[in-house]
Amino acid sequence: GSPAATSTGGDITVFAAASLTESFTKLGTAFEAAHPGSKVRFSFAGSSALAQQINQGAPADVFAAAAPANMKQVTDTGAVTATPATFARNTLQIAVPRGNPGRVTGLADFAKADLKIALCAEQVPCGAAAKKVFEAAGVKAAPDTLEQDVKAVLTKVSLGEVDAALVYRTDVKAAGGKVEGEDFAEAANAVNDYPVAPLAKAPNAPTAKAFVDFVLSGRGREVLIEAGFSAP
Amino acid sequence: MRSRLPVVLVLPAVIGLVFLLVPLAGLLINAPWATLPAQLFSQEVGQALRLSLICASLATVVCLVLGVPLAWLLARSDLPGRGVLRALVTVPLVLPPVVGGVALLLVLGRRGVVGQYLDQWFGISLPFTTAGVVLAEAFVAMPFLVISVEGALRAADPRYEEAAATLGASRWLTFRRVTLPGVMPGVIAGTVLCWARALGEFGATITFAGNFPGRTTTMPLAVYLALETDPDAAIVLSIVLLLVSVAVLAGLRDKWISGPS
Amino acid sequence: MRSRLPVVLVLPAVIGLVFLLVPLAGLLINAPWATLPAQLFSQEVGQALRLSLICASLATVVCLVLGVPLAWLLARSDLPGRGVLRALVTVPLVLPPVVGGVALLLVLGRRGVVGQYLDQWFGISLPFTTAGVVLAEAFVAMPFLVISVEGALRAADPRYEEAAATLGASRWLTFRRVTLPGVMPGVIAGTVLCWARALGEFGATITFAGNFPGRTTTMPLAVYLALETDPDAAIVLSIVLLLVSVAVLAGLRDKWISGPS
Amino acid sequence: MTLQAELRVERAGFTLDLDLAIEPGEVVALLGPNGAGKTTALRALAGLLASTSRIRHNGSTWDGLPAEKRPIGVVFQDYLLFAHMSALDNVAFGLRARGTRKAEANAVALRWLDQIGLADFAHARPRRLSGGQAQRVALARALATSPELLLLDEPLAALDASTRLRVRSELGRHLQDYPGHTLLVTHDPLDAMVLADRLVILEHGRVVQQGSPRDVVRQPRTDYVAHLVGLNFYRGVARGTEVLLDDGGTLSIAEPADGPVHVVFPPSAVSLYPAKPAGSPRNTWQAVVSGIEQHAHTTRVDLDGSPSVLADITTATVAELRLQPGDALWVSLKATEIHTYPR
Amino acid sequence: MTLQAELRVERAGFTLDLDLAIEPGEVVALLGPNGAGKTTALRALAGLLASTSRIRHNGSTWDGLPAEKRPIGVVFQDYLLFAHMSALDNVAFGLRARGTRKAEANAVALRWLDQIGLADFAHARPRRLSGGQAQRVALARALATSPELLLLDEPLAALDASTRLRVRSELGRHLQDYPGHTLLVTHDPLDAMVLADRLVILEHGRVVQQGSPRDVVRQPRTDYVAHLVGLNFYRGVARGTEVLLDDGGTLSIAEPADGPVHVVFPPSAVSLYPAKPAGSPRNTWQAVVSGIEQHAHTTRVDLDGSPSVLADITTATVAELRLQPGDALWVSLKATEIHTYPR
Ligand SMILES: Nc1ncnc2c1ncn2[C@@H]1O[C@H](COP(=O)(O)OP(=O)(O)OP(=O)(O)O)[C@@H](O)[C@H]1O
Ligand SMILES: Nc1ncnc2c1ncn2[C@@H]1O[C@H](COP(=O)(O)OP(=O)(O)OP(=O)(O)O)[C@@H](O)[C@H]1O
Ligand SMILES: [Mg+2]
Ligand SMILES: [Mg+2]
Repeated sequence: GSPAATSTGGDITVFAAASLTESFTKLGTAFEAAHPGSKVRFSFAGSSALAQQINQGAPADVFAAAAPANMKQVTDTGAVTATPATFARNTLQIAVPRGNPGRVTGLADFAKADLKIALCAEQVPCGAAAKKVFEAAGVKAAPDTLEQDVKAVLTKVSLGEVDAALVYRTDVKAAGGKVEGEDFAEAANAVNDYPVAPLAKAPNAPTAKAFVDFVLSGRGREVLIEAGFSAP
Repeated sequence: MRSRLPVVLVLPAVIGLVFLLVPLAGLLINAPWATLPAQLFSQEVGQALRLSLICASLATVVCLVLGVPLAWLLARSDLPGRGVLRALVTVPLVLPPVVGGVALLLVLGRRGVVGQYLDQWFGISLPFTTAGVVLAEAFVAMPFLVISVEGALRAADPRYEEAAATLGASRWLTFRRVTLPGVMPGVIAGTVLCWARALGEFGATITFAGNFPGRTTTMPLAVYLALETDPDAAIVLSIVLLLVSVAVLAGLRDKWISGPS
Repeated sequence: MRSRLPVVLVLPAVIGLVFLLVPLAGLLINAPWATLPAQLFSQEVGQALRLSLICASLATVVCLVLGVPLAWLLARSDLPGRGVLRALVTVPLVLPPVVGGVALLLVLGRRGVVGQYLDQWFGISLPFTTAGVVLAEAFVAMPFLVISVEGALRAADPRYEEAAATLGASRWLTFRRVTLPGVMPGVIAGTVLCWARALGEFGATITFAGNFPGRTTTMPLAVYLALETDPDAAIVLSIVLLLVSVAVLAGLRDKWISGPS
Repeated sequence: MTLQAELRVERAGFTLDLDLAIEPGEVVALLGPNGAGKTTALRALAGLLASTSRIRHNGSTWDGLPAEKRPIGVVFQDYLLFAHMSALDNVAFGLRARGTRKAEANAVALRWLDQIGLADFAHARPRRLSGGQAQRVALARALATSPELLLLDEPLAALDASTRLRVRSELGRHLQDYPGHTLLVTHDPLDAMVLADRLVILEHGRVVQQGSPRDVVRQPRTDYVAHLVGLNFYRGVARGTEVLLDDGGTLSIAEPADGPVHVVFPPSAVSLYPAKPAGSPRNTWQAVVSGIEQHAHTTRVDLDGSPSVLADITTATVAELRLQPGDALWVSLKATEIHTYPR
Repeated sequence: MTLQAELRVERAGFTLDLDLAIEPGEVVALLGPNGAGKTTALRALAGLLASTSRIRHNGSTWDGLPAEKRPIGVVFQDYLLFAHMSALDNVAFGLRARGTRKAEANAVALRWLDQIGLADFAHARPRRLSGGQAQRVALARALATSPELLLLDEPLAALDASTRLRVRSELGRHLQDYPGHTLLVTHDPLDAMVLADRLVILEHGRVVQQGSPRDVVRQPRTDYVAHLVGLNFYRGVARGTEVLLDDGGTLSIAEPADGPVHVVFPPSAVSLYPAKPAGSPRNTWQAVVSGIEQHAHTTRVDLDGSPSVLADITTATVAELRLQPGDALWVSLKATEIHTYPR
C-alpha cells in the first residue's frame, strides 16, 4: 500500500533535495522529539526527480526543493497549492583544491585559459547563479566543464582535476577539509532560495504543516545555519 | 598439447583486463580503509546491502521468467518485423535510466496509464515500494538477458530440436529439456549480466521507487546519498558492493558457469 | 511445419515484451510532440547526437579490440583463478557509474596514479576531452561484450579449432578465421549490448569527462540537464536518442545479426 | 493401412519428386548416390521440412501435422544425441515426451540399452561414447517409442564390421516383428538387401528403379544400381544372339532377344588370359589393365577395352599372370553368364 | 625415416597402448570394433590429446609439438567442415594457413574440388552439401596441404556405394604416389584391404593382430578379425588330421597338424543337404537354421550346431531346400577347404 496514507497519526513523508540530506536528517530527529508520536520519513533525491514523482502522484506530505524552479514544477500542476516559503539561502563560494595549486584569488582568474575550471550547467541552480555573478563581475569565464550538479563539481575539485570552481558554501563546508572555499564580493548577486511547502494532497496534512513550520522556526534555522546556509 | 598463447590475442586481452581492473585498484588504494569495518557493520549499510541483493535477485528471476521466452521467440519464431522487435528490446539499454524511471512512473505511477487502474481497482500502488525497486531493476536489466540468450539460441544447432520433435516432444518440452540445457552457458552469461546490472541500478530505481531506507534504498542509492555528505564513505560503500558481487559471482562454480554439458 | 507456439512460452514472452515496451509507449504518449521538430533540428541536439553516436561507436571498437581477446582468454585458456577473473570483469557493471567515473579519475585524472605521468611526460590529459568520453563509455560497456562473447565461446564446439590446428593454423589464425566467425551471433549480440550501453552511458562520462557542449556533452548528459529545467524537453530528447538507436539496430540486417553461417 | 506419400520438395537446383507407398510391416530401403535427396525425403516424411508433400495414413492425412504429432521414430545420419543427457535419458526421452512415467520410461530405456549392448554406458554422456556407440544409442532412442513409421537415415553407417553384423540382424529381427512402416535410407546394398522388402532407388530426386531386392539385383536399370550390386552393366541393341553395345563392342548371348536391352554379367564370370584362348567361350576380346584392387578373397581387375569390364579373379591367377596396370590381356566370357532384359 | 609412435593414453576405464611404425609411402589401416581406441590413437598422433605418447620422425621428436606444428592432414569422422566458409575456402584453408598466397591456394583448392567431382559446389556452404559431399570436401581439405602424415578417420564411411568405389580408387592412386606416411582408421575391411599395405587390428586399446592384408585375411586371430574377413573361425587342438574344437565338435583336416590351432574356412565352402549326404566330404554334421540373410548374389545361412557355422549358398538352393529358420539340415565341408595355423 501507499506509505504514509494510513492512520499512524504522526507519520509524514518529506521529499527533500539531496543537498539537504544532512541538515534535514537532523531536523527530522529534532521534530520527532518535539512532536512525540510523530515519525518523519525522508526521500532524498534530485529536486527535479522529486518534482516528477510528486507530479505523478507520489504519496508525499512535504516538498523541500533546492531551487524555486523545481518548486514551480509542482505548483504549476497544482500538486502544491500553498504558497511555498523560503527556509534557507545559499551563496556561492570559490572552491579550490587543498593548497590552491592554481593560485586562484578571485573571479577574474576564471577567465584564464590555462586553468582548469568547473562550473555547474546553466540548467541547474548553481549554474544559473554562477552566470549571474559572472555577468555582474564582467568576467568572461572559460570553463572546461559544465557539471550537472554541485557534487560532481566538488568531486573534481577535491581530486585536483580542476583548479577552481564555483559552488555553494554549504557544499564547501560539507566537503570538510578536502577543498578550500573563498568568499567573493559578487556572490551577493546570486543568492539561491530553498523553498518548502506542504503538498495539496498530503496524506497527513496537519503534521506536514507542523513540519514546514518547524523548518521555518528558529530551531530549524539554527540547524541550517550550522550546515552553512544563510537565513532567508 | 596446444601451442603458446598468441601475443596478438593475449596482449589486447591483458590490456583489456588492466583497463577494467586498474580503476578498481585505484578505488581500493584511495579508500579510507579505517572506516570500512564501521561501515560494513552499520545497520543502514547492512539493510541497504540486503535489500540490494534481494531486489537484484528477484529482478533477475523476473527477467529469467519473462526474458528467456522472449529471447526464444525472437530467435526461433518467424514473426514478421523481428528485426524491429529485437531493436526495440534494446531500448531500455539506451534510455537514460532516470528517463526509464520517468517512463515507468508515466505507466505504472498512481496517475499512470495502467497504474491508475491498478490503484483504483486493486489498491495496488507500485512506486515507492520494494516491488517498485524490483520492477525498475528488471526493466533496466532484462535487455541484457534477452540479447545474450538470443545470441546463444541463434548459435545453437536447431537440428537437436528437430530430433526432439520427432521423439514426440512438444515445443515446450523441447525448449525445457533440449534447447535450454543446450544454451546454458549463454543463459548463465546473460543471468550474470542481468544480475550485476540490477545490482548496480540507480537512476530508474530512485526515480520510480524513491529513496526510502529499508524499503527502497539499495546500495547504489546509499552510495548516491553518501556522495552528498561523505564522498569517502561513498567509495567504501561501493567497495562493499563490489566485494559482495565478486564473491557471489566467483562463488558460482566454474562448472556451473560452463554449463552442464 | 512446426506446431503452434506453446502458450507457456509465448505468454511470458509477450508479457516481457509488453513490460519493456509499454513504458516507452508511455513516454511517446506523454511527449510534447509539438516541440519535437524544433528540438530535432536544433544545433545543440544535433551536436550532442553526433557526439553520442561517434563516442559510442568508438567505445564499441575499443571494447571489441580489447574485449573479444579477453573473452577468448577467459573461455579457452587454462589460467588459474579464471573464476575470480571472470567475476572481476563484471565489476564495472555493478559499480555505480558515478563511482566508476571517480575510479577512472583516481587512475587517469591529472593527479591519478597513471594520469599524472601521462600529463607530465606526454602532456596528455584525458578528463574533459572527447577521448575521455570514449574511455568512460568503454569502461562501463566492455563487461557486456566480454561476458556475452565468453558465453558464446563456451557454447561453441572446440573441435573445429582442433580441425584448424591440424591444418597448420596458428591459434591466432584459428581464432580469426574459425573461432570468431563461428561465434558471430554471440559477438554481435555482445556488440549490440555494448554499443547500446555506451550510447546510454551517463554517470561515468560526466564524472570522468565532464560536460562541455560539442566536446563531451552526449545525449544522455543533455537529457539530464534538460530534466532539471524542462522534463518535457528531456523526454523528447530521450525519444530522439531512442529512435536513432532503434533505427541503427534495426538497420543491421537480420542476416548480419544471425551471423554469416 | 498403406502409408501413401507424395513427397515434393523444391530447392534451388534440386527437386524431389517421390511417390512412396509403404505397407504395414514392410521395410522400404531408399538408396541413391550422395545428394540424391534421400535425407530430404526422410525429412519431408518426418514433417521437418516445409513442403507441398501429401501423406495419407490410416484414412487420415499428415499434411500440416508437426513432427511431434506424427507417430514416427527417426535415426539421424549424425546421431543428434542430446549432449547434456545420459544415454539412458536420451533413450527414455521419447517415452517421457509421450507421457510415460519416469520409472517406467527408464526401465524400458535400460532394456533397450541392454539390447544394443550398452547397458554399462547408461549413465555416460554422448561425448564419452565412440562413434558407433553413439549411433547405437540413437537407434535405441528412435525404437523405444514403438513408432508407426520408422525412419532410418543410414543407421548402421558408423558401426564396425562385426557390430554391424550383429546390430543388422538384431535390427532385422526387430523390423520383422514390427507392425509399422519402415523407411531405411542407406548406401550399403547389403544392408538394404538384408533388411528391406523393397528397394527404391533415387537419383537426382527421382525414382529410377524399384522392386524386390532380387529383381533389382538381377536387372539393374542404371549404372549406379549396377555398381551397387556389383555387376558389369551395358546398354545395347540385341539382334538374335548378338548384342551391339552402345559404347562399343559386341557380345554373344545364349538366349535370343530383340531391340534395346540392358546387359549384365558378374565380374566373376570373366576370365583373363595372356594369349587369345581357344575353346568354347564365344566372347573374347583384348583389353588393357587399368586398375587392380585386392579384395578379401579375390582380386578385382579393371580393364579398358571394347567393352571395358571388371573381372574378379583369384589371387593365384593374379600372381601367375604377374598382372600390372598397362598389361594387355584377353578377356573371355561365356555367353550363358550374360543376362539381358528389355530397356 | 620411419615414423615411430608409442601411443599411450589413459582414460577412466580405457587404456590405449599402441606401438606403431609407419614407413614412408606405407599405408597402415587401423581396424577395430567400436570403442577400441582408433580415434583416440589418431588424436594422439595429431597432437590433439594430452598424452604420454612418444613420436619420432626423421630423427626429430614430435612430443610436445602442438597440432599446428605437426606436418599432418586429418579427415575427421564427422567432417568438421567450417560452416561459415565455402567448400573452396575450406579446402584452401590449410594452404592459406601455411602461407600460400590466396590466388594460388584457391587454384589448388579448385583443382582438388574438381578431382573429387565437386567443382560445381566450390562456393556452396557445407550446410548445403549432402553427407557424402561434405565428406569428400573434408578429404580434399586434408590432402590439399600435402602432409607428411595423413590421418584418415573413416574417410569413406558416408559415401554412397558407387561414389565410394570411385573415391576409393582415386584415394588409392593418390596414396600410392604419396611419399608420406598414412594411417587409415576404418571399419570396412574392403577399404582397408584395397588401400592399406598393412593392417593393425586394435581391440580394447591393444593390438591383437597385424600384418599384410593377405596374411590377416588368411589367418585371423580373433573373432572380430574373422568376422571382418568373413570366415568361419574356431579355436581347437589338432592331433594329426583331426581338430577337436574348443566349443564342441570335431573337424577332419587335409594337412596334419599338432597342438593348439586356429581353424578357418569360408562360408562358401559349406554345403547344405536335407539328408545325410553320401560321398567324399569327411566333415558332415547336423545343424539347425537360426537365420537367413539375402545377399546380392548368394544367401547367407546361420546354423546352430556343433560347431555352429555360416554357409553361403545360392539362392536357387535356398528355394530348392525351402529353407526356414528352425529347419534341421546336414552340413558338409571338404577337408581341403579347411585351413589351420598355430595359435
Ligand atoms: N539445407 C539445404 N539447403 C539447400 N540445399 C540443400 C540443403 N540440404 C541439402 N541440400 C541439397 O539437396 C540435395 C539433396 O540432399 P540430401 O541431403 O537429401 O542428399 P542425400 O541423398 O541424403 O545425400 P547423402 O547420401 O550424401 O546424405 C543435394 O543436392 C544437396 O546439395
Ligand atoms: N572424450 C572422452 N572422454 C572419455 N572417454 C572417451 C572420450 N572419447 C572416447 N572415450 C572412450 O574411449 C574409448 C575409445 O574411444 P574411441 O573414440 O577412440 O573409439 P573408436 O575406436 O574410434 O570407436 P568408433 O569406431 O566407434 O569411432 C571408448 O571406450 C570411449 O567410450
Ligand atoms: Mg543424407
Ligand atoms: Mg572413432
